[in-house]
Amino acid sequence: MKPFDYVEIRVPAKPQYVGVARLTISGLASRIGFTYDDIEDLKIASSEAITNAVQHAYNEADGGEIVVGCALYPDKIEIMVADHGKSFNFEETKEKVGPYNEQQEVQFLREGGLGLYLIETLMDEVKVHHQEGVTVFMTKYVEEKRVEDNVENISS
Amino acid sequence: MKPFDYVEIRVPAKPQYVGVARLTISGLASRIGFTYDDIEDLKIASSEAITNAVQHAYNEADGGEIVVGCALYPDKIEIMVADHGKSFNFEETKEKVGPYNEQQEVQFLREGGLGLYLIETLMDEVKVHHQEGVTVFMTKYVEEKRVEDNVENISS
Amino acid sequence: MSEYKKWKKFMNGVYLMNIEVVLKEEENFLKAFIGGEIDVLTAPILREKLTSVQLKEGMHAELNLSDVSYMDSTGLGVIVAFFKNINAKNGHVKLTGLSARLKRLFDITGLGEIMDIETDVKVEKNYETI
Amino acid sequence: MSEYKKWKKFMNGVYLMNIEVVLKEEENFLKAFIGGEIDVLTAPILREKLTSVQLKEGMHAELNLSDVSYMDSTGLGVIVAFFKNINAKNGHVKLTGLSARLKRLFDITGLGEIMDIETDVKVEKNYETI
Ligand SMILES: Nc1ncnc2c1ncn2[C@@H]1O[C@H](COP(=O)(O)OP(=O)(O)O)[C@@H](O)[C@H]1O
Ligand SMILES: Nc1ncnc2c1ncn2[C@@H]1O[C@H](COP(=O)(O)OP(=O)(O)O)[C@@H](O)[C@H]1O
Repeated sequence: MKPFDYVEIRVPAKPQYVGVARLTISGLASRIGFTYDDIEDLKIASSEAITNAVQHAYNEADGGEIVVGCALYPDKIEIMVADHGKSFNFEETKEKVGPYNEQQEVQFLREGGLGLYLIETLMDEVKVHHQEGVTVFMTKYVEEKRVEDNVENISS
Repeated sequence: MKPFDYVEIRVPAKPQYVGVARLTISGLASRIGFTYDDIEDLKIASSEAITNAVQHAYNEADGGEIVVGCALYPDKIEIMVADHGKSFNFEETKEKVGPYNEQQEVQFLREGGLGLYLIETLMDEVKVHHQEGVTVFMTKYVEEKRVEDNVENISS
Repeated sequence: MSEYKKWKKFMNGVYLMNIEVVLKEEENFLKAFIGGEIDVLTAPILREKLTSVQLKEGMHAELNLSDVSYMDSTGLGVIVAFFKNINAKNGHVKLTGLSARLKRLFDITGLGEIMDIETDVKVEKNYETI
Repeated sequence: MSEYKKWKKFMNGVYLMNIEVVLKEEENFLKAFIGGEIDVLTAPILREKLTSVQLKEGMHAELNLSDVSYMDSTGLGVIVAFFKNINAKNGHVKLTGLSARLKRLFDITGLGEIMDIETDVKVEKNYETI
Protein backbone atom coordinates (compact mmCIF):
# COMPACT_ATOMS: atom_id res chain seq x y z
CA MET A 1 0.00 0.00 0.00
CA LYS A 2 1.03 3.57 -0.68
CA PRO A 3 2.23 5.38 2.44
CA PHE A 4 -0.04 8.33 1.66
CA ASP A 5 -3.44 9.28 0.27
CA TYR A 6 -3.54 11.58 -2.72
CA VAL A 7 -6.34 14.07 -3.32
CA GLU A 8 -6.41 16.42 -6.28
CA ILE A 9 -8.61 19.38 -7.06
CA ARG A 10 -8.59 21.21 -10.39
CA VAL A 11 -10.22 24.62 -10.68
CA PRO A 12 -10.39 27.37 -13.30
CA ALA A 13 -7.83 30.14 -12.67
CA LYS A 14 -10.49 32.55 -11.35
CA PRO A 15 -10.80 34.34 -8.01
CA GLN A 16 -14.07 32.62 -7.10
CA TYR A 17 -12.46 29.18 -6.91
CA VAL A 18 -9.67 30.07 -4.50
CA GLY A 19 -12.06 29.84 -1.54
CA VAL A 20 -13.38 26.47 -2.67
CA ALA A 21 -9.86 25.05 -2.95
CA ARG A 22 -9.00 26.52 0.45
CA LEU A 23 -12.08 24.87 1.95
CA THR A 24 -11.10 21.49 0.50
CA ILE A 25 -7.54 21.82 1.81
CA SER A 26 -8.65 22.77 5.31
CA GLY A 27 -11.01 19.81 5.32
CA LEU A 28 -8.15 17.51 4.37
CA ALA A 29 -5.71 19.01 6.85
CA SER A 30 -8.10 18.54 9.73
CA ARG A 31 -8.27 14.83 8.91
CA ILE A 32 -4.62 14.30 9.79
CA GLY A 33 -4.66 16.15 13.08
CA PHE A 34 -3.21 19.58 12.39
CA THR A 35 -3.90 22.17 15.07
CA TYR A 36 -6.29 25.00 14.43
CA ASP A 37 -3.38 27.41 14.00
CA ASP A 38 -1.51 25.12 11.63
CA ILE A 39 -4.62 24.73 9.50
CA GLU A 40 -4.92 28.52 9.33
CA ASP A 41 -1.28 28.64 8.17
CA LEU A 42 -1.97 25.97 5.54
CA LYS A 43 -5.02 27.89 4.35
CA ILE A 44 -3.03 31.09 3.89
CA ALA A 45 0.01 29.46 2.27
CA SER A 46 -2.02 27.47 -0.23
CA SER A 47 -4.31 30.44 -0.97
CA GLU A 48 -1.22 32.56 -1.71
CA ALA A 49 0.05 29.99 -4.20
CA ILE A 50 -3.37 29.59 -5.83
CA THR A 51 -3.91 33.37 -5.89
CA ASN A 52 -0.55 33.80 -7.66
CA ALA A 53 -1.66 31.34 -10.32
CA VAL A 54 -4.94 33.27 -10.69
CA GLN A 55 -3.19 36.65 -10.92
CA HIS A 56 0.07 35.99 -12.73
CA ALA A 57 -0.06 32.74 -14.72
CA TYR A 58 -2.51 33.37 -17.52
CA ASN A 59 -3.67 36.17 -19.76
CA GLU A 60 -7.28 37.18 -19.12
CA ALA A 61 -8.65 35.30 -22.13
CA ASP A 62 -6.67 32.11 -21.60
CA GLY A 63 -9.05 30.45 -19.23
CA GLY A 64 -6.27 28.44 -17.63
CA GLU A 65 -6.52 25.77 -14.99
CA ILE A 66 -4.93 25.33 -11.57
CA VAL A 67 -4.12 21.89 -10.20
CA VAL A 68 -3.87 21.49 -6.45
CA GLY A 69 -2.51 18.12 -5.37
CA CYS A 70 -2.41 17.05 -1.71
CA ALA A 71 -0.47 14.06 -0.41
CA LEU A 72 -1.69 13.15 3.05
CA TYR A 73 0.72 11.32 5.33
CA PRO A 74 0.05 10.44 8.98
CA ASP A 75 2.48 13.15 10.07
CA LYS A 76 2.57 15.70 7.23
CA ILE A 77 0.78 17.17 4.25
CA GLU A 78 2.43 17.94 0.93
CA ILE A 79 0.58 20.47 -1.20
CA MET A 80 1.42 21.07 -4.82
CA VAL A 81 -0.05 24.06 -6.67
CA ALA A 82 0.58 23.98 -10.41
CA ASP A 83 -0.39 26.17 -13.34
CA HIS A 84 0.58 25.91 -17.00
CA GLY A 85 0.92 29.61 -17.63
CA LYS A 86 3.85 32.05 -17.64
CA SER A 87 6.99 31.08 -15.78
CA PHE A 88 9.05 33.41 -13.58
CA ASN A 89 12.44 33.27 -11.92
CA PHE A 90 11.83 32.33 -8.31
CA GLU A 91 15.30 33.11 -6.92
CA GLU A 92 15.44 36.47 -8.66
CA THR A 93 11.93 37.41 -7.56
CA LYS A 94 12.67 36.43 -3.97
CA GLU A 95 15.34 39.14 -3.84
CA LYS A 96 12.77 41.79 -4.68
CA VAL A 97 9.91 40.76 -2.43
CA GLY A 98 9.52 39.82 1.23
CA PRO A 99 8.59 41.46 4.52
CA TYR A 100 8.54 45.17 5.19
CA ASN A 101 11.06 46.73 7.50
CA GLU A 102 10.55 49.41 10.09
CA GLN A 103 12.83 51.93 8.43
CA GLN A 104 10.83 52.03 5.21
CA GLU A 105 9.08 55.30 4.47
CA VAL A 106 5.33 54.81 4.32
CA GLN A 107 4.97 56.39 0.90
CA PHE A 108 7.31 53.77 -0.58
CA LEU A 109 5.67 50.70 0.94
CA ARG A 110 5.01 48.05 -1.70
CA GLU A 111 1.39 47.03 -2.22
CA GLY A 112 1.90 43.32 -2.74
CA GLY A 113 4.92 41.08 -2.95
CA LEU A 114 4.12 39.22 0.26
CA GLY A 115 2.70 36.02 -1.18
CA LEU A 116 5.86 33.99 -1.76
CA TYR A 117 7.30 35.26 1.50
CA LEU A 118 4.25 34.11 3.44
CA ILE A 119 4.37 30.68 1.79
CA GLU A 120 8.01 30.27 2.84
CA THR A 121 7.33 31.49 6.36
CA LEU A 122 4.19 29.51 7.07
CA MET A 123 5.26 26.16 5.61
CA ASP A 124 8.11 23.91 6.74
CA GLU A 125 9.54 23.16 3.29
CA VAL A 126 8.96 24.97 0.00
CA LYS A 127 10.23 24.29 -3.50
CA VAL A 128 9.28 26.14 -6.67
CA HIS A 129 9.63 24.71 -10.18
CA HIS A 130 9.20 26.98 -13.17
CA GLN A 131 9.15 25.07 -16.39
CA GLU A 132 6.00 25.15 -18.49
CA GLY A 133 4.25 27.16 -15.84
CA VAL A 134 4.88 27.33 -12.13
CA THR A 135 4.61 24.58 -9.56
CA VAL A 136 4.91 25.32 -5.85
CA PHE A 137 5.61 22.32 -3.58
CA MET A 138 5.05 22.91 0.10
CA THR A 139 5.19 20.62 3.10
CA LYS A 140 3.94 21.07 6.63
CA TYR A 141 4.50 18.62 9.48
CA VAL A 142 2.00 17.76 12.18
CA GLU A 143 3.35 18.61 15.63
CA GLU A 144 4.51 15.51 17.51
CA LYS A 145 2.01 15.94 20.31
CA ARG A 146 -0.86 16.31 17.87
CA VAL A 147 -0.06 13.05 16.12
CA GLU A 148 -0.47 11.18 19.41
CA ASP A 149 -3.65 13.05 20.35
CA ASN A 150 -5.07 12.24 16.98
CA VAL A 151 -4.31 8.54 17.21
CA GLU A 152 -6.00 8.55 20.62
CA ASN A 153 -9.08 10.29 19.30
CA ILE A 154 -9.41 7.87 16.43
CA SER A 155 -9.08 4.76 18.56
CA SER A 156 -11.40 5.96 21.34
CA MET B 1 -15.28 31.04 -23.98
CA LYS B 2 -16.69 27.85 -22.56
CA PRO B 3 -20.25 28.28 -21.29
CA PHE B 4 -19.33 26.62 -18.03
CA ASP B 5 -16.57 26.26 -15.44
CA TYR B 6 -15.24 22.80 -14.73
CA VAL B 7 -13.96 21.74 -11.31
CA GLU B 8 -12.69 18.27 -10.60
CA ILE B 9 -11.81 16.55 -7.35
CA ARG B 10 -10.16 13.14 -7.14
CA VAL B 11 -10.15 11.25 -3.85
CA PRO B 12 -9.19 7.76 -2.68
CA ALA B 13 -12.20 5.43 -2.47
CA LYS B 14 -12.31 5.61 1.34
CA PRO B 15 -15.09 6.71 3.71
CA GLN B 16 -13.07 9.61 5.13
CA TYR B 17 -12.98 11.45 1.82
CA VAL B 18 -16.72 11.45 1.15
CA GLY B 19 -17.23 14.39 3.52
CA VAL B 20 -14.41 16.38 1.91
CA ALA B 21 -15.89 15.89 -1.56
CA ARG B 22 -19.33 16.84 -0.19
CA LEU B 23 -17.87 20.02 1.30
CA THR B 24 -16.28 20.97 -2.03
CA ILE B 25 -19.52 20.35 -3.90
CA SER B 26 -21.60 22.40 -1.49
CA GLY B 27 -19.10 25.23 -1.78
CA LEU B 28 -19.40 25.13 -5.56
CA ALA B 29 -23.19 24.88 -5.55
CA SER B 30 -23.54 27.94 -3.35
CA ARG B 31 -21.56 29.94 -5.92
CA ILE B 32 -24.26 29.57 -8.53
CA GLY B 33 -27.17 30.50 -6.33
CA PHE B 34 -28.81 27.26 -5.29
CA THR B 35 -31.18 27.53 -2.33
CA TYR B 36 -30.22 26.07 1.00
CA ASP B 37 -32.59 23.15 0.42
CA ASP B 38 -31.30 22.46 -3.08
CA ILE B 39 -27.74 22.42 -1.79
CA GLU B 40 -28.76 19.89 0.85
CA ASP B 41 -30.27 17.77 -1.95
CA LEU B 42 -27.07 18.07 -3.98
CA LYS B 43 -25.01 17.09 -0.94
CA ILE B 44 -27.08 13.96 -0.36
CA ALA B 45 -27.26 12.90 -4.03
CA SER B 46 -23.54 13.30 -4.65
CA SER B 47 -22.66 11.65 -1.33
CA GLU B 48 -24.82 8.67 -2.31
CA ALA B 49 -22.97 8.28 -5.60
CA ILE B 50 -19.56 8.68 -3.95
CA THR B 51 -20.52 6.33 -1.13
CA ASN B 52 -21.53 3.69 -3.70
CA ALA B 53 -18.11 3.98 -5.31
CA VAL B 54 -16.49 3.60 -1.87
CA GLN B 55 -18.62 0.60 -0.94
CA HIS B 56 -19.16 -1.32 -4.17
CA ALA B 57 -16.55 -0.41 -6.78
CA TYR B 58 -13.30 -1.79 -5.49
CA ASN B 59 -12.02 -4.72 -3.48
CA GLU B 60 -10.56 -3.74 -0.13
CA ALA B 61 -6.95 -3.94 -1.26
CA ASP B 62 -7.42 -2.20 -4.59
CA GLY B 63 -7.01 1.31 -3.32
CA GLY B 64 -9.12 2.75 -6.12
CA GLU B 65 -9.86 6.34 -6.92
CA ILE B 66 -13.08 8.32 -7.32
CA VAL B 67 -13.30 11.22 -9.76
CA VAL B 68 -15.94 13.87 -9.08
CA GLY B 69 -16.35 16.34 -11.93
CA CYS B 70 -18.58 19.42 -11.63
CA ALA B 71 -19.63 21.58 -14.57
CA LEU B 72 -20.97 24.90 -13.31
CA TYR B 73 -23.42 26.77 -15.52
CA PRO B 74 -25.23 29.97 -14.55
CA ASP B 75 -28.46 28.00 -14.15
CA LYS B 76 -27.45 24.43 -13.38
CA ILE B 77 -24.78 22.12 -12.04
CA GLU B 78 -23.75 18.83 -13.64
CA ILE B 79 -22.01 16.42 -11.33
CA MET B 80 -20.23 13.35 -12.58
CA VAL B 81 -19.08 10.66 -10.13
CA ALA B 82 -16.85 8.03 -11.72
CA ASP B 83 -14.97 5.00 -10.47
CA HIS B 84 -12.94 2.42 -12.38
CA GLY B 85 -14.03 -0.58 -10.38
CA LYS B 86 -16.70 -3.24 -10.80
CA SER B 87 -19.62 -2.47 -13.10
CA PHE B 88 -23.25 -3.31 -12.37
CA ASN B 89 -26.48 -3.35 -14.32
CA PHE B 90 -28.30 -0.14 -13.46
CA GLU B 91 -31.71 -1.00 -14.97
CA GLU B 92 -31.74 -4.43 -13.37
CA THR B 93 -30.66 -3.08 -9.98
CA LYS B 94 -33.30 -0.35 -10.08
CA GLU B 95 -36.00 -3.03 -10.12
CA LYS B 96 -34.73 -4.43 -6.86
CA VAL B 97 -34.15 -1.25 -4.88
CA GLY B 98 -36.12 1.93 -4.17
CA PRO B 99 -38.42 3.31 -1.50
CA TYR B 100 -40.16 1.28 1.16
CA ASN B 101 -43.90 0.84 1.10
CA GLU B 102 -46.34 0.94 3.96
CA GLN B 103 -47.51 -2.66 3.54
CA GLN B 104 -44.05 -4.12 4.07
CA GLU B 105 -43.58 -6.18 7.22
CA VAL B 106 -40.99 -4.60 9.46
CA GLN B 107 -38.92 -7.76 9.74
CA PHE B 108 -38.43 -7.82 5.97
CA LEU B 109 -37.38 -4.18 5.53
CA ARG B 110 -34.20 -3.91 3.49
CA GLU B 111 -31.21 -2.28 5.21
CA GLY B 112 -29.86 -0.32 2.26
CA GLY B 113 -30.81 -0.05 -1.38
CA LEU B 114 -31.88 3.60 -1.11
CA GLY B 115 -28.85 5.30 -2.62
CA LEU B 116 -29.70 5.14 -6.33
CA TYR B 117 -33.33 5.94 -5.57
CA LEU B 118 -32.37 9.06 -3.62
CA ILE B 119 -30.08 10.22 -6.42
CA GLU B 120 -32.92 9.90 -8.92
CA THR B 121 -35.40 11.63 -6.62
CA LEU B 122 -33.22 14.54 -5.51
CA MET B 123 -31.68 15.43 -8.88
CA ASP B 124 -33.45 16.67 -12.01
CA GLU B 125 -31.67 14.40 -14.51
CA VAL B 126 -29.66 11.24 -13.87
CA LYS B 127 -27.78 8.94 -16.22
CA VAL B 128 -25.63 5.97 -15.26
CA HIS B 129 -22.90 4.49 -17.47
CA HIS B 130 -21.37 1.18 -16.58
CA GLN B 131 -18.42 0.34 -18.73
CA GLU B 132 -15.02 0.02 -17.08
CA GLY B 133 -16.49 1.04 -13.78
CA VAL B 134 -19.52 3.15 -13.03
CA THR B 135 -20.16 6.78 -13.88
CA VAL B 136 -23.19 8.60 -12.53
CA PHE B 137 -24.13 11.84 -14.32
CA MET B 138 -26.56 14.06 -12.47
CA THR B 139 -27.94 17.51 -13.17
CA LYS B 140 -29.77 19.97 -10.99
CA TYR B 141 -31.24 23.27 -12.16
CA VAL B 142 -31.26 26.50 -10.18
CA GLU B 143 -34.81 27.72 -9.57
CA GLU B 144 -35.74 30.64 -11.83
CA LYS B 145 -36.26 33.02 -8.95
CA ARG B 146 -32.90 32.19 -7.44
CA VAL B 147 -31.04 32.96 -10.64
CA GLU B 148 -32.41 36.50 -10.59
CA ASP B 149 -31.72 36.96 -6.88
CA ASN B 150 -28.20 35.79 -7.43
CA VAL B 151 -27.55 38.16 -10.29
CA GLU B 152 -28.87 40.96 -8.09
CA ASN B 153 -26.61 39.99 -5.21
CA ILE B 154 -23.56 39.86 -7.40
CA SER B 155 -24.18 43.21 -9.00
CA SER B 156 -25.12 44.97 -5.78
CA MET C 1 -11.74 29.59 23.69
CA SER C 2 -9.26 26.79 24.43
CA GLU C 3 -7.16 25.32 21.65
CA TYR C 4 -9.19 22.11 21.90
CA LYS C 5 -12.53 23.92 21.75
CA LYS C 6 -11.41 25.94 18.75
CA TRP C 7 -10.25 22.73 17.18
CA LYS C 8 -13.51 20.97 17.85
CA LYS C 9 -15.48 23.92 16.53
CA PHE C 10 -13.35 23.89 13.43
CA MET C 11 -13.78 20.17 12.92
CA ASN C 12 -17.53 20.63 13.13
CA GLY C 13 -17.32 23.53 10.75
CA VAL C 14 -15.78 21.39 8.07
CA TYR C 15 -18.05 18.44 8.77
CA LEU C 16 -15.42 15.82 9.42
CA MET C 17 -15.84 12.79 11.71
CA ASN C 18 -18.55 14.82 13.25
CA ILE C 19 -20.94 12.59 15.16
CA GLU C 20 -22.06 12.43 18.74
CA VAL C 21 -24.21 9.70 20.26
CA VAL C 22 -25.32 9.83 23.88
CA LEU C 23 -27.36 6.94 25.28
CA LYS C 24 -29.58 7.00 28.36
CA GLU C 25 -30.88 3.58 29.39
CA GLU C 26 -33.38 3.18 32.21
CA GLU C 27 -35.40 0.02 32.81
CA ASN C 28 -37.44 -0.43 29.67
CA PHE C 29 -36.63 2.94 28.18
CA LEU C 30 -33.83 4.02 25.94
CA LYS C 31 -33.19 7.57 24.85
CA ALA C 32 -30.48 8.32 22.34
CA PHE C 33 -29.35 11.84 21.45
CA ILE C 34 -27.70 11.87 18.07
CA GLY C 35 -25.86 14.88 16.71
CA GLY C 36 -23.61 15.81 13.80
CA GLU C 37 -23.32 14.28 10.37
CA ILE C 38 -24.32 10.71 9.63
CA ASP C 39 -22.62 9.45 6.50
CA VAL C 40 -20.57 6.46 5.36
CA LEU C 41 -17.73 7.49 7.72
CA THR C 42 -19.79 8.01 10.87
CA ALA C 43 -22.74 5.61 10.38
CA PRO C 44 -20.65 2.65 11.67
CA ILE C 45 -20.13 4.57 14.93
CA LEU C 46 -23.89 5.05 15.30
CA ARG C 47 -24.49 1.40 14.43
CA GLU C 48 -21.99 0.24 17.03
CA LYS C 49 -23.53 2.45 19.75
CA LEU C 50 -27.05 1.28 18.97
CA THR C 51 -26.13 -2.41 18.86
CA SER C 52 -24.46 -1.98 22.27
CA VAL C 53 -27.93 -1.43 23.75
CA GLN C 54 -29.20 -4.37 25.75
CA LEU C 55 -32.48 -5.23 24.02
CA LYS C 56 -35.44 -5.94 26.30
CA GLU C 57 -38.91 -7.28 25.58
CA GLY C 58 -41.38 -4.44 24.84
CA MET C 59 -38.71 -1.76 25.02
CA HIS C 60 -39.47 1.91 24.32
CA ALA C 61 -36.73 3.66 22.39
CA GLU C 62 -36.51 7.28 21.38
CA LEU C 63 -33.91 8.54 18.95
CA ASN C 64 -33.62 12.31 19.22
CA LEU C 65 -32.24 13.63 15.93
CA SER C 66 -32.57 17.35 16.61
CA ASP C 67 -28.81 17.94 16.38
CA VAL C 68 -28.31 15.99 13.16
CA SER C 69 -27.03 18.41 10.54
CA TYR C 70 -26.58 15.92 7.71
CA MET C 71 -27.80 12.41 7.04
CA ASP C 72 -28.01 10.19 3.98
CA SER C 73 -28.97 6.59 3.20
CA THR C 74 -26.14 5.21 5.32
CA GLY C 75 -27.88 6.71 8.37
CA LEU C 76 -31.30 5.46 7.27
CA GLY C 77 -29.83 1.95 7.00
CA VAL C 78 -28.60 2.03 10.60
CA ILE C 79 -31.94 3.35 11.88
CA VAL C 80 -33.91 0.73 9.95
CA ALA C 81 -31.70 -2.03 11.39
CA PHE C 82 -32.26 -0.72 14.94
CA PHE C 83 -36.01 -0.40 14.27
CA LYS C 84 -36.15 -4.05 13.15
CA ASN C 85 -34.25 -5.24 16.22
CA ILE C 86 -36.53 -3.42 18.67
CA ASN C 87 -39.61 -4.50 16.70
CA ALA C 88 -38.54 -8.13 16.85
CA LYS C 89 -38.75 -7.77 20.65
CA ASN C 90 -42.21 -6.19 20.40
CA GLY C 91 -40.79 -2.82 21.33
CA HIS C 92 -41.43 0.63 19.93
CA VAL C 93 -39.13 3.16 18.31
CA LYS C 94 -39.92 6.85 18.10
CA LEU C 95 -37.85 9.39 16.17
CA THR C 96 -38.00 12.90 17.59
CA GLY C 97 -36.72 16.38 16.88
CA LEU C 98 -36.42 15.98 13.12
CA SER C 99 -35.92 19.12 11.07
CA ALA C 100 -38.26 19.59 8.13
CA ARG C 101 -35.39 18.54 5.89
CA LEU C 102 -34.69 15.36 7.78
CA LYS C 103 -38.38 14.49 7.92
CA ARG C 104 -38.44 14.87 4.15
CA LEU C 105 -35.69 12.25 3.80
CA PHE C 106 -37.82 9.77 5.74
CA ASP C 107 -40.90 10.68 3.72
CA ILE C 108 -39.27 10.33 0.30
CA THR C 109 -37.94 6.91 1.17
CA GLY C 110 -41.29 5.70 2.47
CA LEU C 111 -40.05 5.35 6.06
CA GLY C 112 -42.28 8.25 7.12
CA GLU C 113 -45.30 5.96 6.75
CA ILE C 114 -43.68 3.03 8.53
CA MET C 115 -42.01 4.60 11.52
CA ASP C 116 -43.26 6.79 14.37
CA ILE C 117 -41.80 10.24 13.67
CA GLU C 118 -42.24 13.46 15.60
CA THR C 119 -41.10 16.59 13.81
CA ASP C 120 -39.49 19.53 15.53
CA VAL C 121 -42.10 22.06 14.42
CA LYS C 122 -42.87 24.04 17.51
CA VAL C 123 -43.77 27.18 15.56
CA GLU C 124 -46.15 25.51 13.14
CA LYS C 125 -47.79 23.65 16.03
CA ASN C 126 -48.43 26.91 17.87
CA TYR C 127 -50.15 28.34 14.87
CA GLU C 128 -52.37 25.31 14.64
CA THR C 129 -53.54 25.51 18.26
CA ILE C 130 -54.27 29.23 18.08
CA MET D 1 -34.74 30.85 10.71
CA SER D 2 -35.84 32.36 7.41
CA GLU D 3 -34.75 30.84 4.12
CA TYR D 4 -32.53 33.84 3.53
CA LYS D 5 -30.94 33.69 6.96
CA LYS D 6 -30.28 29.99 6.58
CA TRP D 7 -28.81 30.69 3.20
CA LYS D 8 -26.60 33.44 4.52
CA LYS D 9 -25.46 31.28 7.40
CA PHE D 10 -24.65 28.54 4.96
CA MET D 11 -22.75 30.87 2.67
CA ASN D 12 -20.69 32.00 5.62
CA GLY D 13 -20.18 28.40 6.63
CA VAL D 14 -18.57 27.59 3.33
CA TYR D 15 -16.64 30.83 3.21
CA LEU D 16 -17.82 32.12 -0.15
CA MET D 17 -18.07 35.79 -1.18
CA ASN D 18 -18.16 36.37 2.49
CA ILE D 19 -17.22 39.96 3.24
CA GLU D 20 -18.96 42.80 4.98
CA VAL D 21 -17.71 46.39 5.13
CA VAL D 22 -19.60 49.08 7.04
CA LEU D 23 -18.29 52.64 6.97
CA LYS D 24 -19.08 55.40 9.45
CA GLU D 25 -17.78 58.81 8.43
CA GLU D 26 -18.04 61.81 10.71
CA GLU D 27 -16.07 65.05 10.25
CA ASN D 28 -12.47 64.01 10.47
CA PHE D 29 -13.14 60.48 11.68
CA LEU D 30 -13.70 57.29 9.78
CA LYS D 31 -14.58 54.00 11.33
CA ALA D 32 -14.78 50.88 9.18
CA PHE D 33 -16.12 47.57 10.45
CA ILE D 34 -14.79 44.76 8.33
CA GLY D 35 -16.04 41.19 8.63
CA GLY D 36 -15.73 37.87 6.84
CA GLU D 37 -12.99 36.56 4.61
CA ILE D 38 -10.60 38.81 2.76
CA ASP D 39 -9.03 36.99 -0.15
CA VAL D 40 -8.46 37.52 -3.87
CA LEU D 41 -12.22 37.37 -4.49
CA THR D 42 -13.32 39.82 -1.81
CA ALA D 43 -10.30 42.13 -1.46
CA PRO D 44 -11.46 44.23 -4.46
CA ILE D 45 -14.74 44.89 -2.64
CA LEU D 46 -12.83 46.14 0.40
CA ARG D 47 -10.56 48.22 -1.83
CA GLU D 48 -13.54 49.80 -3.56
CA LYS D 49 -15.23 50.65 -0.26
CA LEU D 50 -12.07 52.19 1.20
CA THR D 51 -11.28 54.25 -1.89
CA SER D 52 -14.85 55.59 -1.77
CA VAL D 53 -13.91 57.41 1.44
CA GLN D 54 -13.47 61.18 0.97
CA LEU D 55 -9.90 61.76 2.19
CA LYS D 56 -9.41 64.77 4.45
CA GLU D 57 -6.26 66.41 5.81
CA GLY D 58 -5.22 64.91 9.17
CA MET D 59 -7.96 62.31 9.12
CA HIS D 60 -8.30 59.67 11.86
CA ALA D 61 -9.28 56.28 10.52
CA GLU D 62 -9.99 53.11 12.44
CA LEU D 63 -10.34 49.74 10.74
CA ASN D 64 -12.05 47.32 13.09
CA LEU D 65 -11.07 43.80 12.04
CA SER D 66 -12.67 41.87 14.89
CA ASP D 67 -15.05 39.98 12.60
CA VAL D 68 -12.42 39.03 10.03
CA SER D 69 -12.25 35.23 9.97
CA TYR D 70 -9.69 34.87 7.20
CA MET D 71 -7.23 37.20 5.55
CA ASP D 72 -4.18 36.79 3.35
CA SER D 73 -1.75 39.02 1.45
CA THR D 74 -4.51 40.32 -0.82
CA GLY D 75 -6.10 41.93 2.26
CA LEU D 76 -2.75 43.25 3.49
CA GLY D 77 -2.24 44.90 0.10
CA VAL D 78 -5.53 46.77 0.35
CA ILE D 79 -4.83 47.89 3.91
CA VAL D 80 -1.32 49.09 3.00
CA ALA D 81 -2.74 51.09 0.08
CA PHE D 82 -5.30 52.73 2.37
CA PHE D 83 -2.62 53.40 4.99
CA LYS D 84 -0.47 55.14 2.38
CA ASN D 85 -3.36 57.29 1.17
CA ILE D 86 -4.30 58.46 4.66
CA ASN D 87 -0.63 58.99 5.50
CA ALA D 88 -0.11 61.16 2.44
CA LYS D 89 -2.76 63.45 3.95
CA ASN D 90 -0.98 63.47 7.31
CA GLY D 91 -3.72 61.33 8.79
CA HIS D 92 -3.56 58.35 11.11
CA VAL D 93 -4.76 54.77 10.67
CA LYS D 94 -5.41 52.45 13.58
CA LEU D 95 -6.26 48.77 13.25
CA THR D 96 -8.39 47.41 16.07
CA GLY D 97 -9.93 44.16 17.24
CA LEU D 98 -7.35 41.86 15.68
CA SER D 99 -7.33 38.24 16.78
CA ALA D 100 -3.97 36.84 17.86
CA ARG D 101 -3.84 35.05 14.52
CA LEU D 102 -4.48 38.18 12.51
CA LYS D 103 -1.96 40.14 14.56
CA ARG D 104 0.57 37.45 13.75
CA LEU D 105 0.01 37.99 10.01
CA PHE D 106 0.87 41.67 10.41
CA ASP D 107 3.88 40.83 12.58
CA ILE D 108 5.37 38.23 10.23
CA THR D 109 5.14 40.63 7.32
CA GLY D 110 6.75 43.49 9.24
CA LEU D 111 3.61 45.61 9.19
CA GLY D 112 3.22 45.15 12.94
CA GLU D 113 6.17 47.51 13.43
CA ILE D 114 4.95 50.05 10.93
CA MET D 115 1.26 50.37 11.65
CA ASP D 116 -0.72 51.22 14.79
CA ILE D 117 -2.35 47.96 15.82
CA GLU D 118 -4.55 47.20 18.80
CA THR D 119 -5.12 43.54 19.54
CA ASP D 120 -8.34 42.12 20.88
CA VAL D 121 -6.84 40.52 23.99
CA LYS D 122 -9.30 41.31 26.76
CA VAL D 123 -8.65 38.11 28.66
CA GLU D 124 -4.87 38.39 28.66
CA LYS D 125 -5.15 42.06 29.68
CA ASN D 126 -7.31 41.18 32.67
CA TYR D 127 -4.74 38.71 33.87
CA GLU D 128 -2.05 41.33 33.63
CA THR D 129 -3.91 43.90 35.70
CA ILE D 130 -4.76 41.44 38.50
N1 LIG E 1 2.22 31.23 -10.53
C1 LIG E 1 2.95 32.28 -11.00
N2 LIG E 1 3.04 32.50 -12.32
C2 LIG E 1 3.77 33.56 -12.79
N3 LIG E 1 4.41 34.44 -12.00
C3 LIG E 1 4.34 34.28 -10.67
C4 LIG E 1 3.61 33.19 -10.10
N4 LIG E 1 3.72 33.28 -8.75
C5 LIG E 1 4.47 34.37 -8.49
N5 LIG E 1 4.85 34.97 -9.64
C6 LIG E 1 5.70 36.19 -9.74
O1 LIG E 1 6.32 36.44 -8.50
C7 LIG E 1 5.98 37.74 -8.01
C8 LIG E 1 5.92 37.79 -6.51
O2 LIG E 1 4.81 37.05 -6.05
P1 LIG E 1 4.24 37.29 -4.59
O3 LIG E 1 5.35 37.25 -3.62
O4 LIG E 1 3.15 36.29 -4.37
O5 LIG E 1 3.65 38.75 -4.62
P2 LIG E 1 2.49 39.40 -5.52
O6 LIG E 1 1.69 38.28 -6.08
O7 LIG E 1 1.72 40.26 -4.58
O8 LIG E 1 3.21 40.19 -6.58
C9 LIG E 1 4.69 38.09 -8.71
O9 LIG E 1 4.48 39.47 -8.82
C10 LIG E 1 4.86 37.42 -10.07
O10 LIG E 1 5.63 38.23 -10.94
N1 LIG F 1 -20.34 2.53 -8.17
C1 LIG F 1 -20.84 1.28 -8.10
N2 LIG F 1 -20.06 0.20 -8.42
C2 LIG F 1 -20.56 -1.05 -8.37
N3 LIG F 1 -21.82 -1.35 -8.00
C3 LIG F 1 -22.65 -0.34 -7.67
C4 LIG F 1 -22.20 1.03 -7.70
N4 LIG F 1 -23.24 1.82 -7.35
C5 LIG F 1 -24.28 1.00 -7.08
N5 LIG F 1 -23.93 -0.31 -7.27
C6 LIG F 1 -24.81 -1.50 -7.10
O1 LIG F 1 -26.16 -1.07 -7.00
C7 LIG F 1 -26.74 -1.51 -5.77
C8 LIG F 1 -27.78 -0.52 -5.26
O2 LIG F 1 -27.14 0.68 -4.84
P1 LIG F 1 -27.89 1.66 -3.85
O3 LIG F 1 -29.25 1.92 -4.35
O4 LIG F 1 -27.03 2.85 -3.67
O5 LIG F 1 -28.03 0.87 -2.48
P2 LIG F 1 -26.91 0.25 -1.53
O6 LIG F 1 -25.62 0.93 -1.87
O7 LIG F 1 -27.39 0.57 -0.16
O8 LIG F 1 -26.89 -1.21 -1.82
C9 LIG F 1 -25.57 -1.72 -4.85
O9 LIG F 1 -25.85 -2.64 -3.81
C10 LIG F 1 -24.49 -2.22 -5.81
O10 LIG F 1 -24.65 -3.61 -6.05
